[in-house]
Amino acid sequence: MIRGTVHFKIEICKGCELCIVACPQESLGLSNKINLQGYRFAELIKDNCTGCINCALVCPDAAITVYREPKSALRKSGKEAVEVK
Amino acid sequence: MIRGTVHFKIEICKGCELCIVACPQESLGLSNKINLQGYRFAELIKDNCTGCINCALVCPDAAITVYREPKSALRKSGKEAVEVK
Amino acid sequence: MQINDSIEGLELVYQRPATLTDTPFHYCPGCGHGVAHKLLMEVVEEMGIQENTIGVAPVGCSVFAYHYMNIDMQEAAHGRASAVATGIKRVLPDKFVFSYQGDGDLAAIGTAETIHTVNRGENILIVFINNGIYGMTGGQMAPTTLIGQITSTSPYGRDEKLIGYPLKITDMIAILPGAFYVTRQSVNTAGNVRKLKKAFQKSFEFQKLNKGTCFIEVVSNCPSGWGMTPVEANKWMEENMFPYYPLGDLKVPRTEKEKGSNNA
Amino acid sequence: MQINDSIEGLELVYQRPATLTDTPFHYCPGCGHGVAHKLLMEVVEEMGIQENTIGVAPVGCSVFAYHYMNIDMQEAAHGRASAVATGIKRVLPDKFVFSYQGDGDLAAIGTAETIHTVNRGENILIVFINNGIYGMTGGQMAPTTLIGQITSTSPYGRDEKLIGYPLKITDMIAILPGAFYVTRQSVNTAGNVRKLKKAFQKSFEFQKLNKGTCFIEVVSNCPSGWGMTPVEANKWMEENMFPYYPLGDLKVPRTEKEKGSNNA
Amino acid sequence: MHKAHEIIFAGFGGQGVLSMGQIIAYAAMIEDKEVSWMPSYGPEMRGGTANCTVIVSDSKISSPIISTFDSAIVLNQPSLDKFEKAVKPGGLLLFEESAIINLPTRSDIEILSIPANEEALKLNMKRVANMILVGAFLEKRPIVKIENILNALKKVLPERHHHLIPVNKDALAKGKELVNEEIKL
Amino acid sequence: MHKAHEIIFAGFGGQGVLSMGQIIAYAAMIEDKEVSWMPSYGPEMRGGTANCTVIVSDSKISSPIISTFDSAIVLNQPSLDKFEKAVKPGGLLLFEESAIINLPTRSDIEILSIPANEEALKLNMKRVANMILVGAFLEKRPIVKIENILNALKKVLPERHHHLIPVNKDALAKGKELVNEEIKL
Amino acid sequence: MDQTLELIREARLMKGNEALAEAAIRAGVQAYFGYPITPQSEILEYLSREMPKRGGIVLQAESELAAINMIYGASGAGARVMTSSSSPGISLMQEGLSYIASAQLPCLVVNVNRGGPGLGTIQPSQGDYFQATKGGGHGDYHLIVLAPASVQEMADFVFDAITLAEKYRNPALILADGALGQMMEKVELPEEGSLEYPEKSWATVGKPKERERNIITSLFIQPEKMEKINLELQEKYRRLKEEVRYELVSTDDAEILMVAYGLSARICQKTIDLAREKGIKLGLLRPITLYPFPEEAVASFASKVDFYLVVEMNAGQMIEDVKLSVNGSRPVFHYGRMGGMISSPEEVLSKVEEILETQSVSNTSTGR
Amino acid sequence: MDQTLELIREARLMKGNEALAEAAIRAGVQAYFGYPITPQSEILEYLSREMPKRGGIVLQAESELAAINMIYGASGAGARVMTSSSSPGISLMQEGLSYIASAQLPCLVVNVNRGGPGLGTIQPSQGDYFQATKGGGHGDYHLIVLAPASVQEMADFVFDAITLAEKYRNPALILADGALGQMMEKVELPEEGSLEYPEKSWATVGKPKERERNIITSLFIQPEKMEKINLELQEKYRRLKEEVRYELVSTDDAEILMVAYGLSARICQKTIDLAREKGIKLGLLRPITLYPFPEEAVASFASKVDFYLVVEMNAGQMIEDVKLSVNGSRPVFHYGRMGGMISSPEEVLSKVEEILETQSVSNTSTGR
Ligand SMILES: Cc1ncc(C[n+]2csc(CCOP(=O)(O)OP(=O)(O)O)c2C)c(N)n1
Ligand SMILES: Cc1ncc(C[n+]2csc(CCOP(=O)(O)OP(=O)(O)O)c2C)c(N)n1
Ligand code: SF4
Ligand code: SF4
Ligand code: SF4
Ligand code: SF4
Ligand code: SF4
Ligand code: SF4
Ligand SMILES: [Mg+2]
Ligand SMILES: [Mg+2]
Repeated sequence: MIRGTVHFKIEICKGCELCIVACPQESLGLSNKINLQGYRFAELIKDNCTGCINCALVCPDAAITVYREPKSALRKSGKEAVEVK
Repeated sequence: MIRGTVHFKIEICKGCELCIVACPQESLGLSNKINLQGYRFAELIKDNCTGCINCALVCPDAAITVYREPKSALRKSGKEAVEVK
Repeated sequence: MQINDSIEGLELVYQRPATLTDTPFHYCPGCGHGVAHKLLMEVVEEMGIQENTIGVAPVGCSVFAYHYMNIDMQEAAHGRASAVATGIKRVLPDKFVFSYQGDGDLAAIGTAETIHTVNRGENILIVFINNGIYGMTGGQMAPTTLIGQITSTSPYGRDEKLIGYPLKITDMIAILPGAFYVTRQSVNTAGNVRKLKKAFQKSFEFQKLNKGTCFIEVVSNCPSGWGMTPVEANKWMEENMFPYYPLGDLKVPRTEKEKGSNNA
Repeated sequence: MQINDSIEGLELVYQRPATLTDTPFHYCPGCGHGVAHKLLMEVVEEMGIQENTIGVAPVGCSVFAYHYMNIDMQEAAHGRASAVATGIKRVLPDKFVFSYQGDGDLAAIGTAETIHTVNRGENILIVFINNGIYGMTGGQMAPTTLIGQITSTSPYGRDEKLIGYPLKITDMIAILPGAFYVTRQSVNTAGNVRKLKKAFQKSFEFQKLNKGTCFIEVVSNCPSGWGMTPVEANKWMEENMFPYYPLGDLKVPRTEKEKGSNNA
Repeated sequence: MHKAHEIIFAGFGGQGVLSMGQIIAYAAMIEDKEVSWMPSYGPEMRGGTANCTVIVSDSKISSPIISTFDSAIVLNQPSLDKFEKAVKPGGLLLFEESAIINLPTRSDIEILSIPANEEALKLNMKRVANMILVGAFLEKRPIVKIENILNALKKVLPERHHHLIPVNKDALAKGKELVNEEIKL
Repeated sequence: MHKAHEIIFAGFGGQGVLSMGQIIAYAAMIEDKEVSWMPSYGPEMRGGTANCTVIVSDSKISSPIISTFDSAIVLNQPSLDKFEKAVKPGGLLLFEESAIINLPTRSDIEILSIPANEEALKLNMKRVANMILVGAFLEKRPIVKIENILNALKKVLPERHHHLIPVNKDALAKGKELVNEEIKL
Repeated sequence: MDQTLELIREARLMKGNEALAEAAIRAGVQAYFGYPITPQSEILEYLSREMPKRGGIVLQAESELAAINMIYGASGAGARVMTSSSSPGISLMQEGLSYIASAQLPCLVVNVNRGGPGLGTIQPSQGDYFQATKGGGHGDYHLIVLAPASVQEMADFVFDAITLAEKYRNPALILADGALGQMMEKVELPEEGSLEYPEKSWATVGKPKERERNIITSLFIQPEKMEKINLELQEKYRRLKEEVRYELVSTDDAEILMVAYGLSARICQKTIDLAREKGIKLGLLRPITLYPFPEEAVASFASKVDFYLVVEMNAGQMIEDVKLSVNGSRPVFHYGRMGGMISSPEEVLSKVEEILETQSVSNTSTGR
Repeated sequence: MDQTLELIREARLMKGNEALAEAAIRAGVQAYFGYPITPQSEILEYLSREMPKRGGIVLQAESELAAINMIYGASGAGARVMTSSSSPGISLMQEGLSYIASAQLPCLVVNVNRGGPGLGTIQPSQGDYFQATKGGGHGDYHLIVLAPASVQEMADFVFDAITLAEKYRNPALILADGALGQMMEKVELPEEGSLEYPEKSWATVGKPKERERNIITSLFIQPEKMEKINLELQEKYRRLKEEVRYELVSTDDAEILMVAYGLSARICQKTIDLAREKGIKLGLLRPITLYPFPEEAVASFASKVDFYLVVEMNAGQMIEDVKLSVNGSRPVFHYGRMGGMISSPEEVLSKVEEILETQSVSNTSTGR
């Protein structure tokens, strides 16, 4: 499996949970903490992120940055992904 | 042939000639006289009107009254015509 | 020539309807507005609904319709006739209400009102006189002006690249569920006049049954605006307007269709 | 739980586009406006047209789009975005111009402007966010509100007998010759987001080629107006909006069709 | 000649009433007079009358909108009915003969009936009937010189229509002639 | 008690801030006081804060729009950030404990932190958190009687919701209790 | 919102918008046509809930333009009708209002004024005074304009406005502001059905055989006729002066007269209290009818007060009517905040004090 | 019409509408958006013929509402733009005008005023003075308003209006009337290209990397910000006073001052001649800018004349500005015809004489 990870801009996350339901790996959950806006924000809750960017695509607040393993074998498709975003 | 005739309200006729072209009998023409509005008005120029009401239907100024022979044989269809106008 | 126009022994088969006032139309010679007025009022007379019919005519050559139609009427602001008619019909749901609008009025400035009135299925009749031009203001381009047609604001002919194609608003209307009966008729021949009259009749019958909006486009002429004689104008209309705006029903109630309407 | 979110050895594959400013969206949690904004700006970034793109956002929840989109923008009066965009495009024909309008804006008060802009084939992109409600003003019924849907002005559910059926304005738009590319997309899943983005891309490409109006309906949500959580709202949208507003292309340029678009 | 001359030209649209006024105004402008030309406008034109008023004056013109006239040139019955009473006492009323059924009745003004249509047909140019009327009018009220009408036409008509100037000249002359005939009666 | 008491209730939409204000205003009306209730309104509500101001007064109220307050009841961080400075010196700032990350810093006002959400969960009624805050507030500033809050609820809630009155009563009591605990600290 | 609904059921603590809407039903409004806009959407929302239950017609139009023309149609058909909007929406109604005024149709229009120009803000403002009183549409016409200053008056003036509109066959406008629409206050609602329906023999309800057809129009192509219509209108506006209404507060011994309407008048009431504590004898004249403007009442103070201060939530609009009334016999000053800002009683008082200072200086120097 | 076309080719005897249209091209108007309406359709028609040949943009909009918003867009994008209409169409533009004024966009709007209210007549009128000068749309804003009185000025003022609009970033309105639009007079047209295009750094033309994005908006949801915008606007209106323009006719020895603009002013000029023949010393002040109004100039005659007479083609609108200027120091009277009627010089003179009579009576009785 491809290894990936996500970073959240937690200050702008609104805890809508759309990324959570969009993640095929069920890697995401809501934090018990709240941010300055008063929202419980999203966070990675499992170590199985593949960097598929689904969560980032559906995030209405553009709060997610996604990183992925640049396996030489996967490089090409990885590039593609960047282009399609 | 059924006998009919037409009367014109010449004061409101505008001489548009639409009745003239609509008449299948070519019974109509423009007068050489003008009415108070300054228009040459339409008039019957032949004795062959059948009372088909075509001229009256297309007259934009509702200036034409049509009469027709109430032949007993034709009475029914004559009535119809009244209804359809 | 001495012509016999005596009515002795003859019977009256056609006369100006009593629902028209005696005021002569101010329309230009040969103008289709007159024919449409006359037919509408004939139907009102024959259906015996003069007392229950309220008409709305907005700005356009027919703005003075209330001088001619012997019924209660309202004059509406340019483009707003169907909103005005909506207002009337909502408070007087048992009356017959129609609007009578030009192409500039209905398809340009009044587009939103037209579409939403039909979309709501307001139970009224909309009469849409499409003469491809702004008659009243002296012959400017209308949304329905044909490609290449010269008007005072399309002096080089309507250019679809600059201003788009003639708007077939009736086709758009027809796809709205609120539209119950949509047809396109004309005024040029006795046959077409009969069909148009039939369409008026049906529309009022449907209105009585609360069926929704009836919408009748009347492809008409504007001899003055087009710079033609009436006879030339009708010919031009047949040759140029009819191909682009083909006559016939665009939407007929199912039962009607099944009955096999003899319309267009 | 200790989660490894180190990026060591990983490569950046997705980030907030630089064409968005740093200002956080004021939209409610889960609102589809955010997704649409983001995608539009991604496309502007990727196509390198930030310097040549001018956006128009009218009143509606997205009225503050100019706080977020890092391009020259104009705020328009309610309903008039496409007229404003027309004004811009006519004087700057080489720039990319888009309007970004809600359903109240585009399909109610702005109906006339919408239809005539498309009919003229204005060479712009119209983005139409259909969330079936007036979001900004607090959840009133929109022309696109579904039958039975409860809003603050349809408290007993939208009743087609009183106010008509939800208006499929995109279907009406599609029959206009001025419309070059008309599609209906959504924002609910990663797959749909990709398709929507593709639609934005194509539209700008067509605009570059002066093809006419591109019109993209985005079936979207309004968790606040609908009184649901974002997750519920997306589900409700899939179950109720999609059947009435089916996603997919309504009008694709011939060559596109022949090439066999993988869209919808 | 008066300090200012106020004229109305009235008939159907299409009879050239607006251009009659314009050409006189233009000629007066060539003569360095102050002029104003004001058309009737709007929906009353539908199937009705068109008219224009012209003021030619030696001094600045205040209101271009006037309701009484020194001269009226009338080309159809409705216009006659409407404007006969608007001619100032001692003024001139000139009308196209064939267009009028009910003749004017005033006795305090000068009335001229000009068979312009008939004469135009004779000249084989139906469209110059209005120029015959202009010729007649100017013979009666020489507020501008005929040669300046022709100069105006030269300036105003595009090159390709300059061949029409001679027939217009003839029409003007015919108008003058008709007036003098008339007077002889 | 002041002649007039001016309060702001602020938090997210959905937290019941508007109804907190309304119920107090209604109770004051029962006590024949002059009241006004004024909500924030419009698009700033989108994803942001909602608030309302209430004035309870013995005499006629002039402007319902005020910018400083005798008391502020705050249910989220943005509201705290915005309204802390608007409390009049000597005034009261009461906030929901779990909603606040950055605590208020003023020393010239009375500040109370109430764990209303936590206690509401204990009462098994998440929605009465706001009533706990009302109870706490009224304990500190008894501008209306608790019983009139209950009377107000009775009048205001439709019959079918009257079963909720007891739990609201409990919530009000809990609020009072929390204040006194707090004070004990 | 739910809670609001429940609270208002008792109809005692109500939002201004809702009190107005409920009053409209009680005043026998038969049809409402409108379009949402903050800060008055509650009117449409309230009526959407209540009208169907109570036999009235409510229709959300596709725009304000459509709404005002539906009003034209329905009023012309004899119904008691109403619409409401806020500033930009009212601007869109200007053509329609001019038509309605010209066709002499009674109707009630409510403008819950927000801060402009343009899209502006949704906060309260009095920036639409000119538009309301001078006629924002084309031609010489006037609306009857009433300015409430409390939730109670939001309800009461519906009755007054309709009565005047029908008596004079003229559109009436209630000019409120966002605060009056949004705030809740105690309100006692007028009795339902207390307002009789006048005979409307001119309405287009279908022409019976025995009468001439009725025509609703504003088109009189002959200027002679159109001038007659205008003279009729002007004559009506003269008669309307009898309907002038205003309120006086602490004017008996006032040395300075404030003139303010609506929310501004409430603020000025507080200013009076503050001023009198300092010994400044302030009074207030609150115009209730903005058109007809209480010019005589305003003028009558010229001999009693040192100067006038007009307080508005705008850049200075009603001040023109005050100046026209005072006609130079006393100085007239203005204090106003704009764009949704509301002045405080203290600010107004400072302005008074500032004028007093400069006045006393100029008094000494000019002897005025 | 054909003949008209040919006549104007020489560009010496032209209709007001056509002279204005030709002047617009010569003044470098880059885009025109408009909708037909009598009595100004010739502007659109002329530009439809000429703009394509001369590289400009002309677009017949689907309505006046669309037109004014196209103007907003195109002006925001930096172009020199123009629209025109007549009274009902101008009413439909009120929301748009308020937006344009608030967003501070320069543009030229032409109102060829016809008789109202409502559909009214198409004959000339000055019934839209209030709408033009006080702001028919919502909120505190003003248009720059110029009033031509001849075909020559119909052309000239296009240049002035555009210059002012761009200098102050404010919409400018030319307020003419149907007669000025329709009549032909001798006209000398200004040189093409003489008006420079100013730098418009604020325009939305696409954001280069090195600058912040440009935003055209009138939305400032925080009232504090909206008030700032308003203060900016008010400050601009104060500066605008420098641009006041007016014309004086026979005022040197005048004992009575008429104030009139546009066509009414021409009529008054004739009245002066008639009056002076009778020994009545009439003078005329003709405001050329209706906003800013020449209040100082008007006031300056208070010490010289016995009274003022405002002559308008309406029920009395500019009279308010005259009264506000004179501020009670002299009586101000009004004479006006309405609904498309035009007063004759003789009528105006009768009015003067009538006032003289009553004045001399009241002079004796009140000693004023
Ligand atoms: C708001 C407004 N804009 C423009 C006009 C001018 N106007 C009157 S009728 C008309 C168009 C007439 O065309 P159409 O509706 O096609 O009717 P027709 O005269 O051709 O029958 C226009 C533009 C107006 N009266 N009001
Ligand atoms: C002329 C006018 N009418 C009404 C409004 C109030 N208004 C602002 S946005 C809006 C509708 C918003 O709905 P939509 O266009 O669907 O956008 P959304 O907020 O749902 O994204 C309305 C009615 C206004 N600003 N201007
Ligand atoms: S990138 Fe894919 S796998 Fe990783 S968290 Fe997002 S959705 Fe889940
Ligand atoms: S989708 Fe975005 S805003 Fe929503 S919870 Fe996830 S990160 Fe936060
Ligand atoms: S009734 Fe028929 S036959 Fe007779 S004139 Fe008319 S069209 Fe001709
Ligand atoms: S159709 Fe009618 S108006 Fe035309 S010529 Fe015949 S009778 Fe006259
Ligand atoms: S202008 Fe055209 S539409 Fe109008 S009356 Fe004349 S012919 Fe008919
Ligand atoms: S109200 Fe609806 S559309 Fe507006 S921001 Fe909130 S969720 Fe989005
Ligand atoms: Mg037409
Ligand atoms: Mg929406």
